[in-house]
Amino acid sequence: MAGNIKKLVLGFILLGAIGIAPRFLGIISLNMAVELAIGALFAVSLNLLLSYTGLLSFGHALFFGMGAYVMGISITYMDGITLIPAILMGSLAAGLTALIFTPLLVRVTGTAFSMLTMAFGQLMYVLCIKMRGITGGEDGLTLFDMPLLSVPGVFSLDMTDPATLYYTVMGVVLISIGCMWYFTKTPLGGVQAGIRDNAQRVEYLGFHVSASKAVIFIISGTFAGLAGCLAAIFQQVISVDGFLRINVSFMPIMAIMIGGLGHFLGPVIGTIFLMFLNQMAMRYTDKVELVFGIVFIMVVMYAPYGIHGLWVKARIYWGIFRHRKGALGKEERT
Amino acid sequence: MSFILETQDLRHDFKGMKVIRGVDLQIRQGERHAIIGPNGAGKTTLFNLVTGMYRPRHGHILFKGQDVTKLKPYKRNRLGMGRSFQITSLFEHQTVFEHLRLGILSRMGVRYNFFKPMTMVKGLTEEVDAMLARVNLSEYRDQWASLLSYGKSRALEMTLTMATNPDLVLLDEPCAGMSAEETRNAVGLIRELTTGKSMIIVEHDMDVVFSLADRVTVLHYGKILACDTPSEIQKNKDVKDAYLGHGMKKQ
Amino acid sequence: MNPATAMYIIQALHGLAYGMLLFLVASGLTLIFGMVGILNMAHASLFMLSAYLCYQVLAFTNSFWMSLFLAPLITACLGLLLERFFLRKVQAHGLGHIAELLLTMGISMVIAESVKSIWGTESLVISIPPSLDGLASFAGIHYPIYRLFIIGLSFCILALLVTVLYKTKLGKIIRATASDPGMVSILGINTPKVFAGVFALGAWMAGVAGVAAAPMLTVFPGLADQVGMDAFVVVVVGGLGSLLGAFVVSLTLGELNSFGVQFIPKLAPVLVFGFMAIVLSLKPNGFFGEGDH
Amino acid sequence: MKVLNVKGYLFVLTLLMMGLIFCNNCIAFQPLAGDIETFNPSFQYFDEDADDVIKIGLLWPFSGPAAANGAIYWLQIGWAVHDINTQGGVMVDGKQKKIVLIKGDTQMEPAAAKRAAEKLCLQDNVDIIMGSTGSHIAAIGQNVAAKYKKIFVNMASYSDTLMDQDKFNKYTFRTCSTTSMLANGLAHFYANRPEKDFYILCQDYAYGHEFAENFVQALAQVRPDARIVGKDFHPLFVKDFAPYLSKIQGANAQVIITADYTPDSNNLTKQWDQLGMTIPLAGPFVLNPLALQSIGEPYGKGFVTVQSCLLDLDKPGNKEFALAWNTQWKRWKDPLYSTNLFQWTGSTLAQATIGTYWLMHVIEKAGELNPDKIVATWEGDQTIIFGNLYSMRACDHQAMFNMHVSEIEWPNDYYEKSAGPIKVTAIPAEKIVPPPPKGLKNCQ
Repeated sequence: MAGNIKKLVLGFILLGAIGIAPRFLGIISLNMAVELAIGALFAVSLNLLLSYTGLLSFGHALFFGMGAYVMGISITYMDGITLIPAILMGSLAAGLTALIFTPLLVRVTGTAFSMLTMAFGQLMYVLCIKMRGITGGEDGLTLFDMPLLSVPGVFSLDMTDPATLYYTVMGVVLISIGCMWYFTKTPLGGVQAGIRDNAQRVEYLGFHVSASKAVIFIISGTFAGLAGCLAAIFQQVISVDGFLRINVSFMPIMAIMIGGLGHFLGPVIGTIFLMFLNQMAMRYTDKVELVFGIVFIMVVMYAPYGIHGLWVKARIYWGIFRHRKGALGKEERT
Repeated sequence: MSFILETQDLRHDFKGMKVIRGVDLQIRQGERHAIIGPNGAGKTTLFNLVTGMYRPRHGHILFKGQDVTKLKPYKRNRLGMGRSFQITSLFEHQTVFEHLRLGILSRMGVRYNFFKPMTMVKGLTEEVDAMLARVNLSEYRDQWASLLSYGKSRALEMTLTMATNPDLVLLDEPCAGMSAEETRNAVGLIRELTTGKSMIIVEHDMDVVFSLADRVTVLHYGKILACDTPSEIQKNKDVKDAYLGHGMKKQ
Repeated sequence: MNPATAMYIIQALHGLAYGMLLFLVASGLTLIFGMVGILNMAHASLFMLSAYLCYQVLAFTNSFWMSLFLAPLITACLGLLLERFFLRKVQAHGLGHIAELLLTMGISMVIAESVKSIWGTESLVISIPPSLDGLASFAGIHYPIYRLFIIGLSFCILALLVTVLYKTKLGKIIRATASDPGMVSILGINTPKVFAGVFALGAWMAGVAGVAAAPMLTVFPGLADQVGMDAFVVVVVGGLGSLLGAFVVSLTLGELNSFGVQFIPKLAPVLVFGFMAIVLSLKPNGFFGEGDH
Repeated sequence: MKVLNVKGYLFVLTLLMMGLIFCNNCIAFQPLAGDIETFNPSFQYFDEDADDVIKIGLLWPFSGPAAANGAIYWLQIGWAVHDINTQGGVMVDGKQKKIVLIKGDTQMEPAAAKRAAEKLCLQDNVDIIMGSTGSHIAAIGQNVAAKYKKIFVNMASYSDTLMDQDKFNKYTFRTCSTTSMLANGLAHFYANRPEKDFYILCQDYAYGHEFAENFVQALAQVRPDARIVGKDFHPLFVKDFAPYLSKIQGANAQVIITADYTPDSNNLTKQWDQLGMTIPLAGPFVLNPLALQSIGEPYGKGFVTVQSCLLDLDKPGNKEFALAWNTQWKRWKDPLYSTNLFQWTGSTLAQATIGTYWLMHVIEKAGELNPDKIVATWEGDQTIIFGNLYSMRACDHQAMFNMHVSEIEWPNDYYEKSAGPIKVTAIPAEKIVPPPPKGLKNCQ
């Protein structure tokens, strides 16, 4: 119980910090926070598949990009549309894409799953370039005239204002991550964890593994699409390079690995770390990739469960250390 | 008499190697039925055919009078067929409690709900705890399954199978690798859990077989050699040949 | 000769040349996967590194044959070191392919940056060796000798590989280790050594491909990604770990590429990944894949 | 002692006064008048915190897979900045101010580009932003710059649509050519040539398609009897061009028109040679000494190249620049800059140098760094740099200048192991510059 209260207090402090941050941060830091939040949402949506269902997707950018492109296209070609329906269309389209692909994807696991998702992701990438009439090809779609995020007569927010964007994105991301966390606590979330550990056994307990996987896949895809929509609003340019390239799929995997596989908030930690690393590396050297490469190698070699794993290890060692100290103390006293 | 499970001329092969060569098995409602046979007789394959892991090349499987030959395992489970695994098949990163919770969820038919947290599903926690108490696993409630002793994890394996409340239970060598005492406990547990249910058990330990089973089927080279009460089987000459003669010749 | 027939023959040869080059890269990758279960993302980087080494050896000795001998040797040694000091340790973590993926990706990044620091970012000048320059003519068709050389070289290596794997005792050990390392290890064979050897062999083949490709393609820091993606597709579609699959799909991809350009150029960019998506949708483990690793 | 001091003081004062009077004329910088011999692109350091400087942010990929591209622009702009700084700087607000370059690393990724642009605008507080390779990156750059009222000078992105109704803003200028200018220039060159059967082979993405379309259109106007015997768009970064080339051989073309850039152009050239082809390549990037050197004699003789400037080496101004450049690059030892590529002073390697000189002229004319003043001064501005006339179209901020096309020859005086331009045709700007985009307010 005490642990729960501690967590609750910590959560409120964090929430408060996020709330008052714009008072202290400049536009650059604010935008960085926005980018971070979007990256974290994307990574958490992937983590739902990776850490909680044991499926490694190499093509999650597909949903990220789908969300962004559908939102962008609806804004570009539908006059007078406001942001809320556009975002909804974007995320639902991503979910729908997931639904379309699931019949093929649920049949496979392990490496085959990774490869198939990669194939679909790459296929979408080349298709998007090919359909330049709609998608603008490599130039992409520009959303410099960003519509307002508004419900007529109730409120209306200007997404080009950094602070407004910050609060909106933070709100959406926190709620979404909260939803996903909640999801892991529901019966389907339980089934999902079972599938990760032992799909066959779950099947023999009377659960339809493929259908459960499909639902999870669709949920994950929808949130990835939502992250894509937010990224598009933030960047105002939707391009294949920024949304569909294979690197876009790899980044959240890195974030999960670095944050800690198997932990719900691992990807959030990982995203923060990667961003920080990128900034530091860029400040001191042109060889950013070299730094990244070495960090990846170090992580895999010496901290296979990422930062969270290191933290757990540190706590164990700390416990042993305290225990010994306590024992020593007792010995001295006696 | 009504049969809960019936197979009709079941045949199966792996890459041309015939493993099951026409099996007609009949399991009566409420009986404890054992399947024995020398190594390579096709016991496990028959098991996997019945539970739906493989689809037979030929023949039919009737469960409660319904043809389930083409049904997926989860559907057979929902009809009331449960199975345990020879090699303990649990969830590595989950507690004992979470294991049984999954089983009970399935029994309650809560399968796709992602709106209600599990703590708020009515009666779920209570049922799990009751079940834990019944099989004396309460003290391990919040322990990871991968940290249990062998005997306890086998017990969990069987309990998990029973958590979905099946009418027919298929146990695949539940006592393999156990010490004498562990085996005694396991047999007790099986008796306790399968009261009033039908059961098929594959087992090498003849003591277990003859103390548990109402009837015994002997499988040899993918065919049924004999099917009778334990005492009759013990007297059966063909069975003796199959077990001993086979062994003699080899030596 | 009839120009249409000549076109078919020439395009088929183009497809064969590129397909065989691809096979050289992909076979090493699939061999390593089949043996050690590692999807080596740094494989293409070794290929690229070998092309750069070819340039360096050429600069010192001015002999293409010398570089064809030396560069793959260095690459193989590097592969050996990678296996011994990195991959083997990571495999012990038991995190599965995601850890190896991250590790090999890190290695490929380090190789790419090192190459940039040493040789710069511009493309290198590597010409076709004079002895292999020019066109060969037969029945009115003119075809570059160097491309024929690549086809021949690849077939030689394929023959060598098949002989070693299927005709020698060493091959028997290798195949046995791939299917059941535990059993083989009980029989008194040093399985880690076999793994390392196969890894080095795979790296050596990437090295040979790198040297062979250097005069034909452009050697620049993006070469790894350029060829790596295709090799990856080949291995995945052919079935992870299947040498036959890699061979068949390399040739298919090569021919698909050249005849695709000839007849359906508009679909050329979609062809490779479309092919991959379709095959994997129908056969998730690839053409010749066996189950899941 | 006292007397002497006063005298000395007076003397210094007089000198200073005289200096100030002359300054207005003598301090204005001249291209190549500075101490260019001390320039080395690998060793450029700037004091970002210094006062009274002109801060310029460079928005290019300086790390990641496209870092080579950033390095080339770092060199080009660094050249002009070094030249100007060693002359004392640029006269602004009555003072001579030195130029400081600050890198904004886009990593060729939109998100990183936006971050970098914002950092330049808000944290480094630059006066001007230059950029940016990749039209999607340039679009982000010019949008962010306009938001914070900074001048954005596009020196590297050719896409015609970058300055259209949707994307144009008054703080953005383009000093490089557009894709259509290159294509039109090449088409006009073929107006008076014997070849009339063309095969188009371009990259399958916006730039390649834009180039092909414009070329076909312009060719139809100036050469009605010309035929396009085939058209292929290949994916980016093709490994093997042989299938394309064999197809072209079968199509009886006389010229292959290609807008490809590296690495595609290099691969194309090499494999063109391997197949023993004789149909010449023509396009903006076919003159690449590295590729031409690797195919051996006669090093690409007969290819046709189109560039915005600097081809004509007999032209006064141009010649001095080429000479200075060519003595200089051989001194650089960094593998980034020491390859033969850098003997090529064609427009791809020096258009940003020219753009930088031009921008600094404009700033001197404006006399202050106020962006609105710079915009007003630059609109309609005309200047001559290295013997070529550049003018800025007021309504859509597109630079206008002549295109230069040449069939390259070997041997020549300039390149050792590569064909080079000898006889250069200048295509006048009015023939090739596209009309201003429709829908722009200023242009009606």
